[in-house]
Amino acid sequence: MERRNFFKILSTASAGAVATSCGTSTDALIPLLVPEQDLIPGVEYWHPSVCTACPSGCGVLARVMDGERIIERISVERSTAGKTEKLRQRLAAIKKLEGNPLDHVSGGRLCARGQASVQSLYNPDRLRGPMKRSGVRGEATFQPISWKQAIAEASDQLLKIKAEAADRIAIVTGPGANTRTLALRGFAKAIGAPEPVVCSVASWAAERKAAELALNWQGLPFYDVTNARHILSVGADFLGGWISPVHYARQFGAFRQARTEIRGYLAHAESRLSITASAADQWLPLKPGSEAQFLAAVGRILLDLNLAPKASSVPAGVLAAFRGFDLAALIAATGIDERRLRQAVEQLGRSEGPLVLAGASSIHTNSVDAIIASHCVNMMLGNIGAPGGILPPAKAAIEPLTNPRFAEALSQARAIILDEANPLYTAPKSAHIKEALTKAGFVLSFATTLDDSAAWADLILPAHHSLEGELAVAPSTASRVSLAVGGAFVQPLYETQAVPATLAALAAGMNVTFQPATAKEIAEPLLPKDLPWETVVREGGFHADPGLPSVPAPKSKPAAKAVSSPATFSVNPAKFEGDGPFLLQPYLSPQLHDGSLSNLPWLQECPDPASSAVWSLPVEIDPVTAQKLGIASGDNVKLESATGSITVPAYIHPGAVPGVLSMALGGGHQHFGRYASGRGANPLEILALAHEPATGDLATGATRVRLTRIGPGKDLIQYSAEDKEERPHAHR
Amino acid sequence: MPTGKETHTDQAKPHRWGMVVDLDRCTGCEACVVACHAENNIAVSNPEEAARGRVNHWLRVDRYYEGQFPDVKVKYRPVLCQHCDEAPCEPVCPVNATYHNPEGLNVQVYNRCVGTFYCANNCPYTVRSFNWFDPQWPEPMQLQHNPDVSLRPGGVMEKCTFCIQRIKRVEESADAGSRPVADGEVQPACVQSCPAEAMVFGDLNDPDSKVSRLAGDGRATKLMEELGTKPKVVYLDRAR
Amino acid sequence: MFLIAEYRSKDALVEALLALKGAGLTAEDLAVFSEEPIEFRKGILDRHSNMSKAAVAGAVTLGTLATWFVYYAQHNYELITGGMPIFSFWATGIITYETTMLGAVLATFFWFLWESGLIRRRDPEAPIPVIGPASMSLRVKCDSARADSFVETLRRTGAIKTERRGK
Amino acid sequence: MAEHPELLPYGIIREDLFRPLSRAGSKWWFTVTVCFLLVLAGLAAWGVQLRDGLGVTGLNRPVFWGLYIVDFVFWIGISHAGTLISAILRLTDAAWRKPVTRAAEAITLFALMIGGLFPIIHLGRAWFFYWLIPYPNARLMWPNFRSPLVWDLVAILTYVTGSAIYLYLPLIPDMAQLGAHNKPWRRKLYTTLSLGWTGSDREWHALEMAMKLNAVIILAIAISVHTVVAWDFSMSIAPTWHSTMFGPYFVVGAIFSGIGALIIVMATLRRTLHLENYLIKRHFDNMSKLMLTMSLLWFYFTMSEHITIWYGNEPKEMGVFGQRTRGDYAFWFWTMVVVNFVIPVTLLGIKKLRSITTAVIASFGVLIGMWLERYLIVVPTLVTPRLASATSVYSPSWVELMITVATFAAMILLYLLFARLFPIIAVWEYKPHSPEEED
Repeated sequence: MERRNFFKILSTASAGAVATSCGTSTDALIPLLVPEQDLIPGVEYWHPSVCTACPSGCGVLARVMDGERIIERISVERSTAGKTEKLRQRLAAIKKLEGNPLDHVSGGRLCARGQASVQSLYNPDRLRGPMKRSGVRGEATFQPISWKQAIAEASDQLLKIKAEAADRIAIVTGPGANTRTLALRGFAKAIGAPEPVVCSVASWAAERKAAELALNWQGLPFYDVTNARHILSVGADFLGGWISPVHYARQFGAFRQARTEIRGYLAHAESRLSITASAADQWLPLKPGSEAQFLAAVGRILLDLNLAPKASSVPAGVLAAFRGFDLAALIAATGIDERRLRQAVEQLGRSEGPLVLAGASSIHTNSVDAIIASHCVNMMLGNIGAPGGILPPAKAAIEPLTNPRFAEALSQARAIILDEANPLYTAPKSAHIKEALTKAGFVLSFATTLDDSAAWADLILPAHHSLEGELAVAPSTASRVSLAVGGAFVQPLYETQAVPATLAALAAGMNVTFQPATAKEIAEPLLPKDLPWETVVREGGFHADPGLPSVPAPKSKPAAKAVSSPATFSVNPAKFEGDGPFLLQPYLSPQLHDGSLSNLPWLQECPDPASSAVWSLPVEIDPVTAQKLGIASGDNVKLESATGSITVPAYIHPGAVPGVLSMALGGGHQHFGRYASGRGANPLEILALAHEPATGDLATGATRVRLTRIGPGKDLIQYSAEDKEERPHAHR
Repeated sequence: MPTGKETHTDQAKPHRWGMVVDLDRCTGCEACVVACHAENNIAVSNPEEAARGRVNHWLRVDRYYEGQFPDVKVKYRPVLCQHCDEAPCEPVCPVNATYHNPEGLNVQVYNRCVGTFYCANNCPYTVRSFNWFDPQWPEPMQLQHNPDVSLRPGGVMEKCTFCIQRIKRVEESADAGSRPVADGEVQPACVQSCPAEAMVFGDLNDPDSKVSRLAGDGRATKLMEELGTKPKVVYLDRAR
Repeated sequence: MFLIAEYRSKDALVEALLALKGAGLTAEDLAVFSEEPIEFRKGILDRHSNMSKAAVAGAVTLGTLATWFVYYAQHNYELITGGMPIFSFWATGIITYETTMLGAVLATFFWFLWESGLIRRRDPEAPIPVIGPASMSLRVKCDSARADSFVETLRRTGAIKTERRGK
Repeated sequence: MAEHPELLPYGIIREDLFRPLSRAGSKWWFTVTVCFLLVLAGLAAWGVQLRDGLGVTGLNRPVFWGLYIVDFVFWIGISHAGTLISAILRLTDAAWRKPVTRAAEAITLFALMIGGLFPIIHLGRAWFFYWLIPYPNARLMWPNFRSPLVWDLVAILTYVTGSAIYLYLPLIPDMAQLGAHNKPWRRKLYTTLSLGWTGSDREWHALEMAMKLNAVIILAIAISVHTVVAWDFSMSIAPTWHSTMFGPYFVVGAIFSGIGALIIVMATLRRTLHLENYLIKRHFDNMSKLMLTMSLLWFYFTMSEHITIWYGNEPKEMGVFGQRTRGDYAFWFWTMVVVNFVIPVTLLGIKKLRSITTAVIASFGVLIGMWLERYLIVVPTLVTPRLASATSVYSPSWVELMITVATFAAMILLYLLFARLFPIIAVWEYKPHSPEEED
């Protein structure tokens, strides 16, 4: 542990002891809520919490110091009674988030999004209290309402619908696994509604499904990147938009340069020059959706070259399947030069510590096939459960919700409850979310900021920001049982309420018994005997030692069985909908993620790593196509699919795969505060309604589009417009 | 009559702060960029101003493309104030707003700055940014402000300080405990945040510090060293 | 006692000046007034000037002072910038040069004001002749005893008008 | 007769030259009003900038210097018209100078006043401009004398002082004459300013002595001032700015543009004040020859500046070179070459074409060309910084343009007022003398 971190934790640990002794030194910590009178200007307190900007579950430390804000209130002074007056209020404020060094996901580090999430706490567009729709639904006109009345109205409505058709209450949420989703699940059960559905393009359902099918593992496999020597990653932008960017970037740093004699080599196959591809030593530009074919070819070549030492551990049926592939057809499907591909595979096979890491940063209709193929290849290489290989996921402290079929759920819903989900933004137009929201009898949202979907709500019961309340998050990837917890240490800014408490109040209003589980209740059964809960709170969570009874042993045998079943292993070609000449490939923005962070100015102004765009996200077009269509960077272009069209600025990306139009998510919010509303366009909007069949997840990369130039535009704002380091200085 | 005295760099304190950026680890994720904003109260502009080139970053990640598809390479390089020993920005400031502090840091004194822009023009790394307007912080964004870092009014130049406030905090606490500052104890926000641990900060005067050892690595280069600016940021090139 | 004589030609004036000087008057006693400058050959009405010496003195003084001041100021608040020495004649040279020139300009100007008599107290007795275009006036300071003979000389040399003023 | 205005009867000369002081036509009032309004508009634009911040300009990262610095260098360049030219002519005792010197010296003073404002307008916090001045203060700070900007301050202050004195000295005898017959307020002004000038030989002698000395000193100052302005650029390590040649290059450019300004002023005065008998073709002819020389010199410098960059082929410098000669600024670069070299050399080099009209046309071209030259020195370098990622573009905002326009209006306004208050040609220098006396 680094020294600074050590001091930080020391200060946290010695809290109880000094809390009474005035606490002038930096060792002082006031437990839980910091009352104003105990704030000492210039003295910092560090409190553990959890980042919820994405579901990775990074443990963080929040730096709390004194702050001041202006509040308005109705004067009670006789002379000015009834008038609003402005008052200065001194309060404990969160100044900065840093990774919690004791946390095994963040390891004391934090990504851009995590750091910026403090801006969602202090976002000027946060809702100040419960809001009731005052106009036509969707018009986004609201008026404030008291909590009491809001809860009463909401429970009335829900009770009515529950009585008629409890199974048509749709609860839509995000992919996280935390106390909030747990409460939603419990509430759904208590009122007899179906289990909440997940609305997200980053729920990693394909990765989960493939692990289950191929290895019989529940949860997301843990790739031991640190100890690998040669990684071939396929389709997973694991340093940018994948399961746990901070965790994998940490591992990547160590993989590259932490060992004295060994430098990890990374080859990356993806249909986009992502930041992982940029960091890689070699980038193999795949045709979109050909990850499965590519991995099948990799397996086949390894077998052919006798570079699969543990081929014997692979079920015979699977080996036969690999040997039976038409290699030439597979290679042709990937679009990669054969010599280059063979070279890459040989390098992998000859390495002392090879690892294949596959994922679906862009989801195709055959993504599960691809990841299963990667597991098979790893099996051949002897990587399952081995150091530098794939480690089995630990039992999740909180089970994540996995049902991605939100469109179906919404389409027949009488009542809709939205929490941490923005289906109107995340789902394509073809999913008919707007119609579902119009048709539903009652729409309830727990949004903290008025977003696209909350604009359609009848009632908004704004939730606390995750930093304002107690919280426990199960990290999305962990090889040991772990839980990150955060306490409530700052006063909520506004009249908001934690979602579990709101749900409890609603349940009470509906005369239903429901008590949301607290972090402590979740954690206690998982804790070793010698680890008291107080320590967990102080350290911001726990990470169980291996060997504890709660850690399941790797089960590769049944996995092999699953793989050997021909029904679950085949290489299907990816299907694409529509008839345009280009493939649209929306991807998770390294800054704005899936668009849920678009209202944070720091992130809006953080240049996009590909195009250097700020406050705007362009569609990335390869130079050859651009020349053919006469498109220059900054021109406005129209992307047209079978279901709709969007107008976006173009960026001529020197590394774009020809025929693929990549576009980061984050633009095109209709309602999302002053920093995001009306900015840019949302590529998800025009996606065809295609699904990954094994998971039911929306296939984000399965839409064909047409591309036409509209004309010069001003929407592309680049921080740095120059792509080349050397300016031409021809001697003429 | 002015009487203030500042010590000469030659009688420097024991520290000489420097940074190493390992480009082999750097992924270009820009966590450092946001960390820098969060730590240093850097004003955020708006789309209109951004289009005019008024985005302020004390630390940016330069990205360059090399080659043609499919052999395209991307180079990311975090560029911050290099804290040059012979900083071109310093002598040109008529009001001594930028000068060399005793620990070798190139510091910007906002209160002295009148905004001649000369320093920014003379910075070969273009790492200085200017407050074109008085910064706006819509309520309650000001709650996030780091009280250790002053807010800059419109009309003054600003730049990376190596998080001098963090250096001071550590030095004060070390002084209070009568102990030396330990290696790695001072971490600027960017270094602290970097997930790949590509950035290392420390005392270049201490031959055993991590930063000194890395600066002696065979991959070590300095940006535009040929200009004689003697930067204190060392880049470790990507291994090929 | 002052005599004032008006001339229309430079030759006549020169003749008068020579005659007066021959009669024992010095250049101090004589003054010529005109609307435009009249140049005389050397030895007719010499005016001694120290202006160039004053200019050099002013230049050296201000230049030295400024250089010393810069030296003092930079050492008074020792700020190292860009690795440059606290005081360097390279960088200060410009300021030394400019202030030297400024010293010369100012010294010349004030010396001009002084030497021309514009800011000195004038003899309240001394009359100032009214001059017109193309006319020159000669003012002679003399004892009233010798005034008559001088008036005679002035008339002889071609003064078109003579006048006695004061006692 | 017009070939030798010195032979005019002195009375007529005096009447001709004093006449403009007592009579103002409607054109004068019209121009003064328009210029005054433009100056007001410029002040308002500056007010907006002071209120809102420098963000109202088109400046950005890394183009931190823009139109204001271009204007600054331009006006300081124009200021070289006067003092320098008049000093050279005085020292060489060129008799034809006489109707030209005061017009030129006035340009110097006004251009300096205007040019000297730009560094202040350009400041991020203009209200603290006095922090550059060394004086004991509460900040306990002295300025940094190593900064070229402090050199600038000292140099420009010296130059302003010198040229004000240089303009003032020969005005004294004229004002003494004007003091005799005029309206009361004017009489008071003239008698006060003439310091009780009597016209004694002692005064004349001191005046001529002072003028000679000042001419020498002012030459030394003028050259140094524009060199220091050039060093603002060449002391930095920005590509193409860091040039040893910038000092003389700027001085030549300054004299070049100064002559252009002077020719235009002379032609205007000749026309509006009916000075056809005084500012004769010979003056324009001589000025044209001077301008022709400077045009050739300018071309020589521009050429050697660029050929060395090209031959050296240093990437960063070539980036700027490319921007100038065939990039975004190519049109302006070649326009500059045409108006600064091709047109003057053709119009003024071919004897048949040389006339007052062509001299004026060439002068306008030179003014535009020299303004462009400064723009092409300041902006292309800044938009192509050493690290390509910081590359930017620059286009001035309405505030910058308004202030620029206002400074031209201010120049005209100041000149019009000056010409109404003081004889624009030194009357006393016009003593009638025979042409043989000329050297």
